[in-house]
Amino acid sequence: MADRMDERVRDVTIVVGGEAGQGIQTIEFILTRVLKRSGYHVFATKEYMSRIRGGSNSTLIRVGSQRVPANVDRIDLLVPLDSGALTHLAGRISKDTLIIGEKKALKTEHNCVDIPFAAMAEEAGGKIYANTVAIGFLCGILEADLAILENYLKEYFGRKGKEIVARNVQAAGTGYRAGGEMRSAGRVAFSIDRDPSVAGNLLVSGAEAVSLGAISGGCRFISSYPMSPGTAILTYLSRHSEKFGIVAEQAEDEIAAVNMAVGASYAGARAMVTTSGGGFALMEEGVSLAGITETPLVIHLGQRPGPATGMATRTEQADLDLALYAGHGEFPRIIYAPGRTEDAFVLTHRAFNMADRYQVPVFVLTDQYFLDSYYSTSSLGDDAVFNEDHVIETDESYMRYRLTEDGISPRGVPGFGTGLVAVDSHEHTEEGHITEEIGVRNAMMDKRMGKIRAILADSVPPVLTGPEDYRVLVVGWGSNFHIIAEAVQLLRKDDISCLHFSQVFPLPPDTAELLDRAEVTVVVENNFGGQFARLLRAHTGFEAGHRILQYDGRPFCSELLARKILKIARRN
Amino acid sequence: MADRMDERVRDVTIVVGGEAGQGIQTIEFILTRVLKRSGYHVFATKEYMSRIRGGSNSTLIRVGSQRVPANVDRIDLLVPLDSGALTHLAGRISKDTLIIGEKKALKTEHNCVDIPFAAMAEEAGGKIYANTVAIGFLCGILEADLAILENYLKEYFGRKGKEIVARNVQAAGTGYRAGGEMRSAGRVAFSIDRDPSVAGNLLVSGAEAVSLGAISGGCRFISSYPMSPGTAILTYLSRHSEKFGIVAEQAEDEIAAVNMAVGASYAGARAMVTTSGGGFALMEEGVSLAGITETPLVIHLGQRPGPATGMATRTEQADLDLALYAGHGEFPRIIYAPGRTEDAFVLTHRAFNMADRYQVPVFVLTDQYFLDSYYSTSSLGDDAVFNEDHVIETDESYMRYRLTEDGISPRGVPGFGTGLVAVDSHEHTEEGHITEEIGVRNAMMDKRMGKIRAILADSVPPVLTGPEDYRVLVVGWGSNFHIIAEAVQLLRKDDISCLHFSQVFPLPPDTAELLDRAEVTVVVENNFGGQFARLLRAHTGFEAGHRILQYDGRPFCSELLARKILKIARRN
Amino acid sequence: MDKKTYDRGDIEITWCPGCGNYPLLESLKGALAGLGLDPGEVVVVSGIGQAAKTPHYLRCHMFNGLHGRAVPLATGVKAANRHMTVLAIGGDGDMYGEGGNHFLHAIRRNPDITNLVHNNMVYGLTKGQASPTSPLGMVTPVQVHGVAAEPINPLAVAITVGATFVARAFTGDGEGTVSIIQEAIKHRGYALVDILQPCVTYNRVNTFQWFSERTYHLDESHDPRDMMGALKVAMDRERLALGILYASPGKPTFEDTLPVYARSPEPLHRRRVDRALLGEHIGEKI
Amino acid sequence: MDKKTYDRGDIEITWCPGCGNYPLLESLKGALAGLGLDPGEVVVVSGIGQAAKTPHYLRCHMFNGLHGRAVPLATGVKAANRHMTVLAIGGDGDMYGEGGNHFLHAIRRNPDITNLVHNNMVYGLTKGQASPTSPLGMVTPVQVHGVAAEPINPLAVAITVGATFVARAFTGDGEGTVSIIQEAIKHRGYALVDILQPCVTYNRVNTFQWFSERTYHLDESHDPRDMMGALKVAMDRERLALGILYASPGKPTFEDTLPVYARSPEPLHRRRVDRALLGEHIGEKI
Ligand SMILES: Cc1ncc(C[n+]2csc(CCOP(=O)(O)OP(=O)(O)O)c2C)c(N)n1
Ligand SMILES: Cc1ncc(C[n+]2csc(CCOP(=O)(O)OP(=O)(O)O)c2C)c(N)n1
Ligand code: SF4
Ligand code: SF4
Ligand SMILES: [Mg+2]
Ligand SMILES: [Mg+2]
Repeated sequence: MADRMDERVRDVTIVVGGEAGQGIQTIEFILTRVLKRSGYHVFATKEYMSRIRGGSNSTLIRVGSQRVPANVDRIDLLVPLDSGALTHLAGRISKDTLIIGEKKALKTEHNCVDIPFAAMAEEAGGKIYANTVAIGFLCGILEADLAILENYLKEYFGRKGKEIVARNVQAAGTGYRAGGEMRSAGRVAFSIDRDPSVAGNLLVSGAEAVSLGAISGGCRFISSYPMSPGTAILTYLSRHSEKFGIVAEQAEDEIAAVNMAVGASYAGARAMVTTSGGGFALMEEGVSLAGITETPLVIHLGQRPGPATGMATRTEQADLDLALYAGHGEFPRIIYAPGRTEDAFVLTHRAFNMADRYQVPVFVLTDQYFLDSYYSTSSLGDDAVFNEDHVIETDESYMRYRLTEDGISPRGVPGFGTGLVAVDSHEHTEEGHITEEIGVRNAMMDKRMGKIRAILADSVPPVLTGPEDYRVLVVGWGSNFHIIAEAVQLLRKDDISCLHFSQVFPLPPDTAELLDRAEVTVVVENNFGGQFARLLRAHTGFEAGHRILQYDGRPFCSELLARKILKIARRN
Repeated sequence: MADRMDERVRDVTIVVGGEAGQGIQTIEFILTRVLKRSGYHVFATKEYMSRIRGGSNSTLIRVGSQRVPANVDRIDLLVPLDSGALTHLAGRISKDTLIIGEKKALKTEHNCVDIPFAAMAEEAGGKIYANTVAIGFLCGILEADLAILENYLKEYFGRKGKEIVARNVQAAGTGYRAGGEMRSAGRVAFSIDRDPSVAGNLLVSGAEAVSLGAISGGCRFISSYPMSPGTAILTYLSRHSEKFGIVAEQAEDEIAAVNMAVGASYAGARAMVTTSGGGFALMEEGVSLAGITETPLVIHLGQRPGPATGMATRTEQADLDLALYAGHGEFPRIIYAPGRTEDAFVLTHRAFNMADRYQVPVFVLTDQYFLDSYYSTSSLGDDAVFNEDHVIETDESYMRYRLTEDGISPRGVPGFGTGLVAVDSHEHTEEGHITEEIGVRNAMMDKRMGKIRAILADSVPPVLTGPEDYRVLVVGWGSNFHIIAEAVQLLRKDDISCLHFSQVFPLPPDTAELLDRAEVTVVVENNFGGQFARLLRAHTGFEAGHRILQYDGRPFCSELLARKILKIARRN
Repeated sequence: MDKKTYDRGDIEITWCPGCGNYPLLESLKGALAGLGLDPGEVVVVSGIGQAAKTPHYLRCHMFNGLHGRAVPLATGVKAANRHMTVLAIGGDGDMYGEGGNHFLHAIRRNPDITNLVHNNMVYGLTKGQASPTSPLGMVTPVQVHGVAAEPINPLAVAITVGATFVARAFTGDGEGTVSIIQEAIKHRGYALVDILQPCVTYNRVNTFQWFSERTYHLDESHDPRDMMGALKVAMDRERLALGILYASPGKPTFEDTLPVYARSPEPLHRRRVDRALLGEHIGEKI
Repeated sequence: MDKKTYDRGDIEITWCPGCGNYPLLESLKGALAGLGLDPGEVVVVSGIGQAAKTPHYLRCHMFNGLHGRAVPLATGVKAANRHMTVLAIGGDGDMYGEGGNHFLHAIRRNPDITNLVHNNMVYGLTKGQASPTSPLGMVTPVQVHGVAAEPINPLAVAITVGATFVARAFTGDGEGTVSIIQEAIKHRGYALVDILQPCVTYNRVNTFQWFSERTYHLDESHDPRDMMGALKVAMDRERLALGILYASPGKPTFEDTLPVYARSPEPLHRRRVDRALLGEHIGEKI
């Protein structure tokens, strides 16, 4: 395994911990933006309790010369806003961790640089500026650009008035100088190269990428019921509903949400819902409705640990099976599980096109870790996407379920053309009316299920990272993309590659071939059962030799994962 | 394949067809009971449209010297109550089918014996007795005992008064003589031996067997929302709720139903719900609740064709995946899919014991065909079952989720003992209170999921019919038991056996070994996707070479299935 | 317009002979044709049940959805295309049982849809179980000891939740039903019409005669703008008023409150993504 | 009994400082202890939300279930064991949003449970979206243009659906809350207590002061047996009455109507299958 100190030169991991309501979010927000504008690659992710105030939460910020968008266990710099943060993060504090804060208040025996943020803040006008001092300090230690910091603070606090701005600038400066001094004193050993082009990068979270992909995909209707972590998409589309012409409705429950969306889609509006496992369970009958009526529907399912309420603000990948088999009866579906924010944008966009093209429900399967993480990226790929138009103008002979060669019946909507659009949740005739006739039933089942063939041919292939002639293949899906990639990269072995699936169903055509080529296969999943490994086995017959599973509600950490992979690689 | 005429000697298939409301059910009811009491083995199954009056329905009755409890395609004797029945059943009428009825009214070109039921009924007092004439006629042709028929009519119509009884007896007699004459004239070639012991057999439908199994299993609470074909269990338990001390509540929706049942079970009442796919989809969040809270729950899921409303009164086996992966998050479950009425009784009983023993949701997975069919059987096996008692009296140190070796925490209920019983839908501590702590989460997940091991050791093995040293193995599950068994029996090959699973999840331990022994494997399922075949592959790696699938809403027919199996057996 | 415009021609209707749904269907056709609505501008959404089969017997756009879910589905249709006249049809079980939550919240949301409830006080299609409007004591295959739960009073509930159009009709009164349905369709906002409909097969209590004996027509003396007055009429379970109990026009509809329609009434399916605007927006993430 | 009996001891309570749930919790403990109820005879069931965390802070039996589903769950508990005192607790979103259908039908069914709704007029736990009781115009992260749907009036709805105990309390009035909860528990049948509870974090409209200014106590002049009178008080959205708006004892409860309790009140978990009776019954199938 690669030398950790060596890594450290290229990137630093900062963790800020404290109670909900203490301002961790603000620190993260400002710091990542200022560092990015200063030319550093940044990555941030958070973990938090299911409560509004108190408790102990933390945010992890990685700053590097290159993109390092993966969760890690190690903490280089820890900024605890209260002593609870030290208890909360105890397991992750090592001898290499530098704790920054008021030593006396923190009462820690670890490596601690005594920086009296509160006292320094008082100078600037009050304790309330302590967080800004900390921001300044971190910028100083990392050699961020002070002018950029100051400008950003002006932008950020602008509407609060000049005095507030001035005090924040002062507090930041105090911190910045202290950070610089510590750096000069040689207490830290980073040397992170700046890349001026990063300044123009985007900072987009997984949740924003899904939301923007939806807007880009022509989403005109979202109806949902709040549920973490799915709510973020509803919130985003609501906030921008006027700008982009979207109906964003909070339904009375998830059942109403999915049925409203199906109704809107029937009437021609590209429609979606967003939810999490428990809410989705309630939508399943509606998904089955979309299935038999062949009404396009995009479902964003943000996973969190179950069963039932489970751990409401944590992460897990345990609802793949749920999405895969949701709804009674049999009908085709597509499931995307993006691994990178860019994928989330492109695949959510694509979800709307595919839903319309094949008239099927399409899932975008994410999780809390993915939605709440973000990193610097040059583009979302929004130039490469365009919206297909699959709605036809009907004439009087129109039949909604006309049997065609490829199983796709031209889709009309009420009020566009002279035809009538009849849609039915029962088995139905070509005209869309209820039937129990055997021949029609068989024809309609064959038509619907037959679409899977075309969908397969229209697959998003898995992404292979590493050498083509791998001996060991580490397989992942969804939010694990970067974590697995970094883990394998840390190992610096030329016989280990990673294969990441962002289309998890149907499995892309070349899946079996790619898996068969490996001598040793390791499937990495954030769940108990190894659901993706089972899916691979059920559909390709391939049994993964090894599975690395984690189901404690936390994402993998790349360096810990690297060790587990190495162990398997060495033994096999 | 065996000679059909030869089969015919041993059993006769009668089909009565007509509109809903024309009295098919009464004919079936009386005829099967009289024939059974006369010493014949009987089997009856029905198919009907989703409407209350009109349309075209039919009932199939098989009468034999031996048990023949499987659906067939062929019709030996057809009694059409209207001409619509001939159109409806056209595909199944062959040159060997004898149509019985008023030739003029039926306008058929097929082999028809002109029996003017209506006119004969007028003699007895009115057209209304036509069905009784038909019953008499069929009894006559089959040489049932006239005295038994007369007695049964007295019993059946008793509360309608003497005159009605007398007229029915007269009508039956008229029919009986006509049937006898036809028989004497040599127009039919059956020779069905009577078995006096059959007279004492039970006639129990699948729905009744499940209901009786529930009563026997100590069910004290059923809350459900009507949905075909699940309703039958609610109706049965409601009807006998006073006798057996059961709370039977029709809920406002399926969500209320499952939550009420979980509440009742928490309080110590053995509880169940009954529904079909669409209703079950709405219950999934509640199933997940039962999963994490480890509250015993029995779910009867009567399958019908989907997606969505599908074909409400038809049959399918397409909700295996739904049951298997229902509910968000991961938790253990057991799924029984009885193949024989006796199994339905014993396994439903067992479902309650297992739910209590392992504190998990247990499914009884049936379908419309299974629930609506019945046949003569000597016993339900009710002598062999007994109820376990897994509820403990608590003391003050009681903790609902105490970590134990085998993962099973002694189960207390409120008000029994001095302990407090705290139960939580979040991840929870041993005390039952919300937690997000990693160690506790892992311990609780391991505890819950670990129960699968013990459950596996406590499996219901699959039933092998046929030689042990099979070359071809025909695999089935659920309602297909008898159909597959008869199909294979018809083939009279000493290298073909059938393997039937009534515990479909977890797969019994010896599954892989049994499958591996076959050269050729054929999985027979009433669905499109081959869900059980996929389950076998996902969990054992075994890929069935062949699948025979049917998804038109109708059950398999044993002789048609036999041909398909033979084709595969010959070619491989 | 001839009401034949709404005939689907030679189709089979699967209701029982004598069912109250037949005259209801005729009233509905009459109401739609009478308003001069082209079938191409009418979308009839339904749930599952005998009543919910109605759209299959009408020549216009239709969506036969899930049991209990016609109202949210219709809400989505209307929100996506304001030009359509949208009706949500179903039975008493459909709308007040399985769909009870949507009933409450659709009223609050006030989409411009017409909600017709064929209230036969029983579950017809599933063979005679009690519905939320079944009378106390009615014996059914499930309620073997008689219905024990208080029947719901949908009209009174609708008024207290803030519905702006609440009416009751009776299939025995064809003309009245036509005109009430027409008023309901003309009303801007959610309009509830609870239609007493005898089920000849499963409801032996609330028969045609039972309804005939208990119903009466509201006359001029009734002020449909007086909420408490309307509530009083609605609360009367002995004498069942036919007509418009409550109507308070002028409240903004759900669609009125949607910013998508602030600038244009164009149906959503006609709109295209403004890629320049999106590009600009994404640019703000730098 | 000392209300400390209901303390769970040294546990962390995860509500925000200043939240109205704290005094409410104290009132609830006071009410339970004041009635002399042993924690072993009390089962507190809840949904999901801030309010729904309550049972974790009480020393008695508890079932923290699913969002929106506390009421059917509590109904099941009570039906299985009549000896227990059963409360169903949750927020306004829990009970009137996700759980709206159960709210309607529990009232009809009339189980002997007490339904406490912590009405903070907002979704607390999910960070400030509108709830069914949020006032028109309130701006939230989802209702960015302000709440457009008419807030529900739970008390009025409960009365029209036939609830036999309907009350309103306010966390600012600890004593009143204690006594109302006690009356609700003592009432045989479904009892609704809507409790005005300020959310200091997400509801900047309906603050403690806002509630204080608009609430008043019902006095003797109010007759809680007069349904139309109670309805009138409930319909008043300007002045919010505190106290028992409506109480009409004597109606049979759900459990009263269950044949299982006709002969014995024994909890269901104590009962064993009568195998002889079953054998006889099966014998009838010959
Ligand atoms: C989710 C779901 N639950 C249950 C059913 C079964 N079901 C179909 S219609 C119906 C009730 C019919 O009663 P009602 O709505 O009053 O209509 P009616 O037949 O009386 O016109 C039920 C329970 C279903 N289709 N879907
Ligand atoms: C099925 C389901 N949908 C959504 C959620 C997410 N959720 C948790 S609490 C809550 C609403 C909380 O509001 P309220 O009930 O008013 O309680 P409060 O937090 O205000 O006390 C929601 C939507 C959930 N847990 N389950
Ligand atoms: S069952 Fe009742 S409601 Fe249904 S069609 Fe027959 S008469 Fe009409
Ligand atoms: S968010 Fe509101 S309701 Fe929730 S704990 Fe905080 S103040 Fe109380
Ligand atoms: Mg009805
Ligand atoms: Mg609230």
